[in-house]
Amino acid sequence: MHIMEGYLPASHAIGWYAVSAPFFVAGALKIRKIVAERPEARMTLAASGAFAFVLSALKIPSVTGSCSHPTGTGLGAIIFGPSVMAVLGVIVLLFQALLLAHGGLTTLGANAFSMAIVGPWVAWGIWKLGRGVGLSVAFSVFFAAMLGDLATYVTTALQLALAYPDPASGFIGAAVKFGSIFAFTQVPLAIVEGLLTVIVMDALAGKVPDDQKLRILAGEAR
Amino acid sequence: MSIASLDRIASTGRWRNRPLAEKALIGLGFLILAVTLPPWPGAVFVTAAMLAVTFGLARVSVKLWLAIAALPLGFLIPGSLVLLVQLGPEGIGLAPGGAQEAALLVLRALAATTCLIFLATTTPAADLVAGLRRFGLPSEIVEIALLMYRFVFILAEEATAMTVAQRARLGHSTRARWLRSTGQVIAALLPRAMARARRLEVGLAARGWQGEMRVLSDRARASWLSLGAILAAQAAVAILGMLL
Amino acid sequence: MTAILSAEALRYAFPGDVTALDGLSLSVAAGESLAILGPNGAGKSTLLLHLNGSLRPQGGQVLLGGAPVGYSRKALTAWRRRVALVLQDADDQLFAATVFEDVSFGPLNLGLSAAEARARVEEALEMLSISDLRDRPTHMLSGGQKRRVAIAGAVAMRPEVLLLDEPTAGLDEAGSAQLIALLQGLMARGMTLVFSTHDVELACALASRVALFRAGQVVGQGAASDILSDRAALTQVGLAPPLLYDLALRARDLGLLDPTAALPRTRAAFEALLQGWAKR
Amino acid sequence: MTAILSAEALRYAFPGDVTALDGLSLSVAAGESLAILGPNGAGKSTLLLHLNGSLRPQGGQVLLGGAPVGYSRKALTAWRRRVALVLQDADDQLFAATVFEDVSFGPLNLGLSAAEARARVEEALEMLSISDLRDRPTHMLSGGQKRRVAIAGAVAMRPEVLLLDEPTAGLDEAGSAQLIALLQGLMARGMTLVFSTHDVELACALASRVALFRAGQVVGQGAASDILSDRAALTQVGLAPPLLYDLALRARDLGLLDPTAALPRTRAAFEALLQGWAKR
Repeated sequence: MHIMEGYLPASHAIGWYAVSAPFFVAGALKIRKIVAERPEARMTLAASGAFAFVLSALKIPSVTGSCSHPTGTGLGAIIFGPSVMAVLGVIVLLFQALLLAHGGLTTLGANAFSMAIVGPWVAWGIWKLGRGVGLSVAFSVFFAAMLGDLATYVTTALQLALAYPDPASGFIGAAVKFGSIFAFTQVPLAIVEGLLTVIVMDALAGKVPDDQKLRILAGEAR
Repeated sequence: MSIASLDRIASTGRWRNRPLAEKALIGLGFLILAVTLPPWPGAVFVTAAMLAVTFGLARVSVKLWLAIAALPLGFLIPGSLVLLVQLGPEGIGLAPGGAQEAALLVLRALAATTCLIFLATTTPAADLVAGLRRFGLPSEIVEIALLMYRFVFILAEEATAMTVAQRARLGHSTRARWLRSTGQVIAALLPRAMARARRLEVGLAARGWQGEMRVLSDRARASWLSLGAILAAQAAVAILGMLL
Repeated sequence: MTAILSAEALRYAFPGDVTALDGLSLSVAAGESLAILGPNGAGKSTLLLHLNGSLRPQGGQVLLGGAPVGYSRKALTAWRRRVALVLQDADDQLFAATVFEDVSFGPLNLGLSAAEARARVEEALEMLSISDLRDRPTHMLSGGQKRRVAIAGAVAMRPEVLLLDEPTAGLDEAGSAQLIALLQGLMARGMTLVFSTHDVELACALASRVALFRAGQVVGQGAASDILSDRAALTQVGLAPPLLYDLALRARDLGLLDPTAALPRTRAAFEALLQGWAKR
Repeated sequence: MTAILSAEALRYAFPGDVTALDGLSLSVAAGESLAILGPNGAGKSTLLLHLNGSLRPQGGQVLLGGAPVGYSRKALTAWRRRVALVLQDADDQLFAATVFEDVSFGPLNLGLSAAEARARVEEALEMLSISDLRDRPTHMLSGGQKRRVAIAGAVAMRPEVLLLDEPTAGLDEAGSAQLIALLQGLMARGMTLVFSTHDVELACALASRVALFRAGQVVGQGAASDILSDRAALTQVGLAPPLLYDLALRARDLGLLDPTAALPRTRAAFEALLQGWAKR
């Protein structure tokens, strides 16, 4: 769930930019290093980001009949790792704002924190944890994607609650209010995203390995 | 709105070739005013100014504008209504002053949204991202973002074609089938994205690519006069917004 | 002649006001093979996407079996059961790991039992002469093979109408010839074909009727032999008659060919004419 | 005749033992237009990728101006300055936001000054007749326009040799004709062309010399008029002579055409023959 343009007061917008910035800078430094060693990593990273963008634009017919979309957070974090995802995620959010009017520029810092930082790190952590304790790939992927997704929504709700505390019950009450609108309704979607990510990872496992790349390169053998 | 729609509007619009600095200053300058001025009446002035520029000068179609605005409005309606209620010890009740707070929020968010849509409908995202170079963003990141922009349209087209093909074979007729089919599209898309990346690598290497992606720009330059005029207008809005 | 599928005054524009269909009307008769012929960008693919409900017209309507179609999920399912679509790029429509699995996608979505679906798949593989590829991974096929697998995937749903976007694009001579023969085989079994192309030679080889497209409108239609030998009509869409027709028309002008004689459609037919001229 | 670029006994297999080049040798002479003609999967694209160093042979070598090439970054840069490659899918080569910016990429990579690069870009846009597209976003171009922009990007580097993979694939008749005319214009300015195709008509229209490919080997080569009228040679790679040649050969067999007369390469030339026969 992207926070729309102008929804957050200026102080919060700036604050979230400040919170997200170190993650972005760390990811950017890492990418600079990768690109310095392998200039062609530019293409791979860009294609990965474009993939994440297109993924987020696929519509999910949700239970209530309205449409939502997968965040791709979990999938991206599992495949590309969370630090790179911080940068790719921010670029994706920027394009979502500019190409779809989804999210915004003043709220980019806040959205980046929930979607490009918290979500990927949670998903990646659960994925590592699941594999570590001997959970199967499918279950690890499922929980990573689902909980990464939920973490994103909960973070968004908390960010909103922080900006607009309830007059009577303060931050806690507001968190419940925003949570019930923007996070709890997303539980089925998070489950769907978990299932979807399992299907994707499963199908990917059967896809062409890297050694086929030249075959694709040559065009003719395509 | 499909991914390519807004970009097409920006790329074919009347303001396509106006200097980037002018459009960025208008959009971002008013955006800053929208979130910093007191919403009443500041945000109202910003909204009025932005709509005048968007429709009057840049001649963006009102119908398209409304279609684009539908998405943020879908967020704004529940996002502002929630301020009307409060959760107290005695349960849910009307929040005192909630109506006023919600109204101010709506004014501010609407003003900011008009700025965003102005930028999105007059300036291709690639131009804005390329402009970020001047703000000190490392060139590698800008290059990745620009390449991503290229790939986005290619991959979106492929994803659309795949979805059309699956629908034609009834792959989306139930929710379970939808889930399986969508998973297959995503899984098919990733290796194709990577293959594209590698082919582009070959294609650019053939053009003497050394690791840096420099191009000549042939864009119009903003005049100090027009930038000054924009700043003056924004200062006037700021003063009015604070005084009234 | 009853129209099995028809478009009435269809209008469609892409965002940014790019008109793709501009009040276009066209009927497809059961059992015919209709070529939608025109230059790139004339709206051919956009029409095909309307004919199976992948795009919804902004004006006008599509009729299926004489009745206006609906766009509810249920109506679309019933529609696509009868009208199948094969896209230009086969890579966009093969998803499963093997050929057999891929072709079974449609039949299984029809809700058929495994046994029935299997029978449909076998039949479709047979009809497209790819039974020997059944266990091959889809990504290891050649371009022509992929195209045939994609068509098999549509045929396995036993549609009444098969829509094909540029069916021979990218294929070499042998691949095209084989595909044309297979599509003629489908026609012989009663399948109605509608295909888009910018290639007059393909239209000549496969179509019984031709509709000429330009800028989102039909600017001429009729029996393939009439349209494809109509220089003026073809010229207005930026095309020329198939080479054999063109030469035969010229020969007719020069009095070498009887004005009532049929125009040669194959190299062999033209060679027969040459023999005639040699004997004079 | 000095070879500007040549391949000697090249071997290349893709992972999974798919042999693409099987001891292939071929020379390109300065100023010629060489068609690499063969069915899909014959190794045509793979050869082109070797001729500018995008792939490194597993056996044999490539010679540039008579000297074996190196594969260091420096050697590759020098090589690609002289030999440019245009891929089949223009989307694999275009990356910048506008046409002008994209075409400037190659010249800047050559280390030219901004002013010089600008002059090169203007020249290339002019040569490909796309000066009017200079400010257009690359992703909004039609297929034919993208192809011309990709070629302009290569031409702007002023290479000696231009390698083109299936230059007219996917283009309609008008688009192909335009591109062929533009490529002929480049030849007239002294550019050496090497292009792959499975289309005998394209080879007939554009090539001065033809090399026939099958299964990673050259199975025949010679002047275009000789090879393209050699039924036996073409048949062994699964092709037939261009239609006009085919009919003219048949006419020659029948005694309608003098055995020493040149075969007709255009419709107009064949029509002249028809006129002759009508007068008999």
